[in-house]
Amino acid sequence: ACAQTDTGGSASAAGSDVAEALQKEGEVVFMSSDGQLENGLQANLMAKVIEELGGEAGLQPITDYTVMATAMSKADNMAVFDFWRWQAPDIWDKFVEKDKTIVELGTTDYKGEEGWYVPTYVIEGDPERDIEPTCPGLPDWKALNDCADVFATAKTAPKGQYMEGAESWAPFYGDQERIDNLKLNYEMVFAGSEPALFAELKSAYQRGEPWLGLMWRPNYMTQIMDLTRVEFPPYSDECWGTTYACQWPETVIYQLASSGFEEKYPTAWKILQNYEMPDERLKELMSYVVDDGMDFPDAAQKWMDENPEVWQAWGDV
Amino acid sequence: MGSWFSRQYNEFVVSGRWLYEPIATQLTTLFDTLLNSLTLIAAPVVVALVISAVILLRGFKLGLLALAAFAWILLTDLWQPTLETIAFMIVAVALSAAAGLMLGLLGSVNSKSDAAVRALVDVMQAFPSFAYMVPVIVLLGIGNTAALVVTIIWAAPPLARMTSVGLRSVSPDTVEAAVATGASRRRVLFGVKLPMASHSIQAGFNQTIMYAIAMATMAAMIGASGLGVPVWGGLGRLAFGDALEGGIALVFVAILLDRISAVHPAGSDRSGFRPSRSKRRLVVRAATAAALTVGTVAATVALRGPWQDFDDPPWDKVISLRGPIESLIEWLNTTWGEQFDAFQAFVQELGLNPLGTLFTSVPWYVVVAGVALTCAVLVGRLAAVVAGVGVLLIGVLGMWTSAAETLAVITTAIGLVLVVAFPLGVLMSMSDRVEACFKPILDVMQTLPVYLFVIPAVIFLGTGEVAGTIATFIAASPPMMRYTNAALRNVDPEVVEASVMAGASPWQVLTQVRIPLGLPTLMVGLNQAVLLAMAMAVVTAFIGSPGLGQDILYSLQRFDLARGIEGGLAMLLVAVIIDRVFQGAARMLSTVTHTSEERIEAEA
Amino acid sequence: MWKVYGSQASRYLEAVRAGEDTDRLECTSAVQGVSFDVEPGETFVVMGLSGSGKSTLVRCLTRLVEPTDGVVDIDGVDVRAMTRRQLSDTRRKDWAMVFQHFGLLPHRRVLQNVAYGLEVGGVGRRERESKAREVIELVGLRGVENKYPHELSGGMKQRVGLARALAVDPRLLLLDEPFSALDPLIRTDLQDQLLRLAKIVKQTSVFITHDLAEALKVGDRIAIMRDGQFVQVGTPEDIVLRPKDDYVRRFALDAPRAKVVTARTAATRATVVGATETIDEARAQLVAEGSTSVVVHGSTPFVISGERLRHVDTGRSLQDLRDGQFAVVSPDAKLWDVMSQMTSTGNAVIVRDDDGVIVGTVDATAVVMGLGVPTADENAA
Amino acid sequence: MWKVYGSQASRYLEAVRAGEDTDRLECTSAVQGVSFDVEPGETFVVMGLSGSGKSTLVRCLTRLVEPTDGVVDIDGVDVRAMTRRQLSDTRRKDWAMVFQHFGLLPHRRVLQNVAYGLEVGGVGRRERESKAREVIELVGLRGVENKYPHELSGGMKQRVGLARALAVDPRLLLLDEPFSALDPLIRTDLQDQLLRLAKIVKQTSVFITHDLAEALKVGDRIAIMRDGQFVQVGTPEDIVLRPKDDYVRRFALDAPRAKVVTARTAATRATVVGATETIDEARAQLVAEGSTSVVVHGSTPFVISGERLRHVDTGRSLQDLRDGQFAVVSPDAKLWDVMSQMTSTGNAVIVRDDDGVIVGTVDATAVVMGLGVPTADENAA
Ligand SMILES: Nc1ncnc2c1ncn2[C@@H]1O[C@H](COP(=O)(O)OP(=O)(O)OP(=O)(O)O)[C@@H](O)[C@H]1O
Ligand SMILES: Nc1ncnc2c1ncn2[C@@H]1O[C@H](COP(=O)(O)OP(=O)(O)OP(=O)(O)O)[C@@H](O)[C@H]1O
Ligand SMILES: C[N+](C)(C)CC(=O)O
Ligand SMILES: [Mg+2]
Ligand SMILES: [Mg+2]
Repeated sequence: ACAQTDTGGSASAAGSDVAEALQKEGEVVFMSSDGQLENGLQANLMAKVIEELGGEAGLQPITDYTVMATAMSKADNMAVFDFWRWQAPDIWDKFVEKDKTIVELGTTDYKGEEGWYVPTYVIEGDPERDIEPTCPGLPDWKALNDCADVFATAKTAPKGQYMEGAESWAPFYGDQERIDNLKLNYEMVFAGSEPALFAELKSAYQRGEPWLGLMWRPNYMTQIMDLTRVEFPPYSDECWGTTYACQWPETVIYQLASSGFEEKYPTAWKILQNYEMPDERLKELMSYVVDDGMDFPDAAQKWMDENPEVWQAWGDV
Repeated sequence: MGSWFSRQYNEFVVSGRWLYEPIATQLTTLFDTLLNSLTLIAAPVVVALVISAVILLRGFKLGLLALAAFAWILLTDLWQPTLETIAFMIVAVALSAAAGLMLGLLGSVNSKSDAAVRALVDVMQAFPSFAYMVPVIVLLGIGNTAALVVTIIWAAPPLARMTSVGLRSVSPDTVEAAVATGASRRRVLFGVKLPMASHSIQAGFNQTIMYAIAMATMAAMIGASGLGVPVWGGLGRLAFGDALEGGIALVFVAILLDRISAVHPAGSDRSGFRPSRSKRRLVVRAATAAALTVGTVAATVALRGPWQDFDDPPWDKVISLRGPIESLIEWLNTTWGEQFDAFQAFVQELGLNPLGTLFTSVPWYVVVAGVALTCAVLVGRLAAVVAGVGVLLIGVLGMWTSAAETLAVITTAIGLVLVVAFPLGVLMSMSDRVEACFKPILDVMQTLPVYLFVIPAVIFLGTGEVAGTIATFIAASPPMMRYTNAALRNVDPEVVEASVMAGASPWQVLTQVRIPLGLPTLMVGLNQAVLLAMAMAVVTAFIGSPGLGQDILYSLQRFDLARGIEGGLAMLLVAVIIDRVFQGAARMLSTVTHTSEERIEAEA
Repeated sequence: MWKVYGSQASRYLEAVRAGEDTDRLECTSAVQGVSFDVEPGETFVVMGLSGSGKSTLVRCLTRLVEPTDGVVDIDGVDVRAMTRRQLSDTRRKDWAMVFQHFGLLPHRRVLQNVAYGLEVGGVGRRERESKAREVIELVGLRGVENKYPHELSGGMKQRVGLARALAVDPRLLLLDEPFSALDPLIRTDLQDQLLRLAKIVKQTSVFITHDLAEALKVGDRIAIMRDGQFVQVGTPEDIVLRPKDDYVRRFALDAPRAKVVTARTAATRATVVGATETIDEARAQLVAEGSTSVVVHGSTPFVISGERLRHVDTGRSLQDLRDGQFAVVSPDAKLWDVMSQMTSTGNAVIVRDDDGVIVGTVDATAVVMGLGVPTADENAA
Repeated sequence: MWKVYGSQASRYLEAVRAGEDTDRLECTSAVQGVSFDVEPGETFVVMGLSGSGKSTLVRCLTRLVEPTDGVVDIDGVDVRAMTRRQLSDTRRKDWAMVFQHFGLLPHRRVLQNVAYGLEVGGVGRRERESKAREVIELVGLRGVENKYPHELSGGMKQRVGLARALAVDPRLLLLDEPFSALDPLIRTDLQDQLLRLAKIVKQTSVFITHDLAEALKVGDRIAIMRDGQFVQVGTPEDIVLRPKDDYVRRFALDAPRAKVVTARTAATRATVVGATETIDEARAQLVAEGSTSVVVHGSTPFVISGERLRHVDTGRSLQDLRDGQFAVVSPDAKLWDVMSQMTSTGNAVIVRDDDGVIVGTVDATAVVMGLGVPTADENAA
């Protein structure tokens, strides 16, 4: 459980009813990935909010969607605020569609932007770090083949290297199809896991070397680095799922809950329904961590201290 | 095969609920109760109690280490996860110990039960733990309960082994004396065998603790709380400093647990059954411990204020490694980037590429025949058939290429071990000073969670098989160094003396006496290194190393029970075949060099 | 008695009985058709080289090892017919064993080790400890009751082993090379102690050793074992003076003969006369009996050699012919003691049994002959 | 020579020199101020109980263990001043050692084990193997050259150990309890073999044992060691007949005296006369010399006891008085052999040295006295 703080004291009359109701319902648990900034921050924030409103909230650390989904499906009091449905279709199929042990809580107010990213200095150079632009034709995808040698590595030369995350992600992104169908002179290489993918990017970024790989926004890396997304032909429903010779769709990110949540924790459920996290707000929260070096609870606390009216409004049920 | 198992298993998940759910509930309750009661005690009191106990049991030196550990934990604000780890360890170790003891007792009954238990224990250890994580979480969900189950399965075998060995190697003289006195079987077991095997059992217990803590951190992957969480989280954020803080705390906890549960604490009488400690020293220890405890309790009660919450120190982080580590890595990466790249290319071109081509290009029947033949020569006819069928089975499972990739990585890593770690082990055996220098490093290397250095390795070496090979090499080196050192030092001193007396130079003594005579033990060390390298396959899959690890990782991420079981099975088969071949070789060498089998077993 | 190790043990015996070749059966025949009796109060020693089957034999007696064939009868009970329960019971009460490597329980103190047999037998704490203390005193270990075995020297450990066995007042005591792990001086000490105990408690025991000197010292009878068979069974003197074959003879060569051969064996017959008889009478009797010396009987008997008697003046009294001191020994005295006496007195020694009957005398020549050193020819053979 | 084990070794010595108390220093003083010379061709035996410092002493000689203090001079060279290189060199060429547990290289065949010392010394393959075969023959191991040590029995293993040591023709041979792991019969065999070799090659050796009988058998001189110090150094006879203190005496009690004491020691002086002399002349000489018997010199000498000579008719020739066979032994013969002769002939034995000079005679009384059995009073003490 989180440590109690004494900054509150502003609970309204209605608030005391809410507190009572929350108390009766018992503890709710939010899935928190320490490694995924946007996910972990929101879980920490909402746990604090629920507690401030008089309820009990816990955090379940997770590192993996599968593990998370199994846990949620076994419980009735768990919720997650940031779930990338398209990257885990079999989880969606099994738990949401088939077993119905997990239900949709809502969608986020911000949208995901996935795709092929390069450090911006590849396109524009960085005079401060003494880096020349190596592929100024980007972000237009047509420049990719001309720059294949720029992105080539010992493993892939003479082809360029495109770095993907884990083998298990690949089927949903259609990267191999994209490479084939756009006749890209590139080879796909797997980093193995999300941290490894991040580490690859970080290494290249530190050295000021060219790098091309899967990345997404909002995300820790896109937050701390200046990255640019490659522009593929525009998204269309016909292309996605067949040739993949196009840009990613704008990703709708889901919020999920255990199937018994609404029935057994109606008050908490409503608070979560009220909860809003637009893009700007998320960026602000993330900057506390990335720029100010705070940990998640402190970042959440700081934001709550500065915006009491916002989160107290969520408790108006 | 995997999908058949997966179907059966899914049915069991539904129909076997009555069986596993109560057990799970009990486990959960046990853990929660323990953690809650620990949390109720004020942090300083917990610290004082633990340090007092350490002083009482093991003396002031270790007490000082405990103090340093707690200082670190409190100053890095890791108190809560540490408590969770402690609670987790208490439950996991207690249950593993119970399970291990039972298995060991079962194994000691006769040679048949021993063979059965040994086979079971082999499978429990050689089957990659990641591969049974998925089935367990399907059953129990994630969190501490599932983690406990996985940890117990993983940590019980060493105790089972050592209990069985200990009971069977109790001096037959003493047992006979008891029987001749008219003691019943039960009496002999409880009055004679168990007490006399206590050294061996204690050594097994120590191993169980070390296995449990290794798994406890790994289990953060499936939702276990504790120090594994900040480590994994830090890695996920690429905040290596944060991860290292947690890692150091883990190393402290692990080394403390190891020293406390060690059979021969440094400075004790090796020969004595009960080291007769000097009474005065004991009294001093007891007095210090009592004073410390009472003083802390009094101070805590008096100063209730700042420690009001009782579960967390009143300060935030005092020490933070994030910044320094960040700069260190950046400096290394930007300054030595080219050298790292060159090294990567070197390993790739000289080790992995040719070996990969070799392993994938040899026709399957040649491999089957080769493995069977090797087993026939070294182990026996039955083993040859089993191994041959095993290799075939890997093909049938469709894991041929993956297995070949895994073998290429392992072979290269072991090649590096032989070139680097073996000479270091030799050096250790030749000089007490070098040995004293390396021992703590090896301790840390073996207790540090492996993935802690795997992810940072990516920064320098990139992802892929080279980084995987290097990580595997680093993880597999400590056992090789330890066993080399032990093997060369434990050679019959009379033979060494005879050689010196013949006028042999140190080099001649090494090559003509120590190495040939230590060969059986060296083989055991090599075997350990290979098995550890196998175990690294999944970890290195996280950084894109190809092979069987990828299959298991895939199963973990995509919930593909079938693929995980198949990959796990293939890994089990490879591990068992390798293990048997090495053990066979060790046994064959030992008949020539006359090292007794028990000695090898004891060292293992 | 037979003990055959190996999975084909029963077939082995059949083959032996049928006179077939047994080589192709993978068996070790550790004890082969050995048969013997031990008298109550006797110390029966089994000696032989390593691997000759001594341990197996003694373990078969109490079924610590199951005999393959044969009969074991102790105190009139057929041991091989005993049930498990009876066996445990008898082991607790009637038999005890001392082991070469002590077999002490390392986690128990001396007192509890000694009391172990009684504890197993269900004797109450107070009683068994008082009994244990008694035995500890008996073996001279007082003061170490509360030490652990690893704090003791080898000799002390074996005393504990001995005490543990004696604590149950066994009717039969088995000792398997009890002293062979000990230093020679300590070993001698413990042998003496064992002899003393054997005399005090009239203990029936079977004692195993591979050391002939030890066997000769402690044994009433000795069986020499080789390859699972008894080569010779007899008294120490039998073994030393009348070895049955070359194997025994080679052992006997190194035996401390002076400590084995008795005065009875070495003594030469002497003519016994009263102190009041005249020299003539004595001379006549000597000639008649054809002996070489005369013993003058009385409260302090003495010897006159035939040579001297023949050349002496007949007028003097026998008493006048006493020349120096004369020691008297029992017929069971060993030549070592006889020689001691001889060294002291410079004279022959008189052998007189418990009933006061003069058995004969032992002079230097009798000693040299009695030691039975093989002649130069025999030695060469 | 001093050897102190422990980290405070040098302080220990200072403390000893200053006469201070050494108890508080945590050192084991294994060898304490021992000093001795070994003559060329001599077998010097060091004997003592386990832990008395024998092994440490012998290892100090060749610096297998570095002495803490003292001087070691072998063949005129100061061993402690040798460089590493010189030491290796000398070990290869001049010294060799035989170990209790053989210390054979288990992964090499017998031939290569024996040739090991030569191999280390850089001798070519052909040469070293031919030399090895020679020595293997010498120790009676022909035929097993190509076996591995684990295929041999204990006695054979130790023969290999011996052969390995002898193969380098060492000027100094060290043996640390070479036979104590062996069975008694095999041990006797090997002792005999060693004695034979010692005679053939006039080997200078230092031999360690804890078995007095062995020490007496193989040693020219024996040092008895206790707690790191020499209690007594002397010939076997010195040890047995003239023990310096009680400790040595207790050992000596069990010694096979007949095999230690020489005829020279036991012999009584005899009057020597020519065969042509008359009885009267002989009688007069006997009385003049006050001896107890007369040896009649000649090609087959014989003994006449003084008693007999006195009562015999003066008219007869000395030759007529020859009565039975008389054996002649050298002064170095052991009483065991003397007794053998006596048993054969029934007569006293004549002791004559290599130059044909009669040293004396040994009769039964001389044997009994010569064996030096302690008197009854001494025994009791
Ligand atoms: N359990 C067993 N299985 C097979 N053979 C055995 C077993 N125990 C003993 N033997 C064999 O039986 C023979 C006799 O052994 P035993 O131990 O009785 O000899 P021992 O005379 O007591 O020798 P030691 O002096 O070494 O104690 C030996 O050849 C031995 O190898
Ligand atoms: N390396 C060592 N360090 C410390 N003490 C030692 C060492 N080696 C021997 N000692 C001690 O020195 C003393 C003499 O030992 P040493 O081995 O010379 O005796 P020993 O007469 O050869 O005995 P044994 O008959 O058992 O071989 C013993 O008390 C022993 O414990
Ligand atoms: C886009 N990914 C699925 C790789 C990242 C996520 O889990 O949020
Ligand atoms: Mg035996
Ligand atoms: Mg020694």
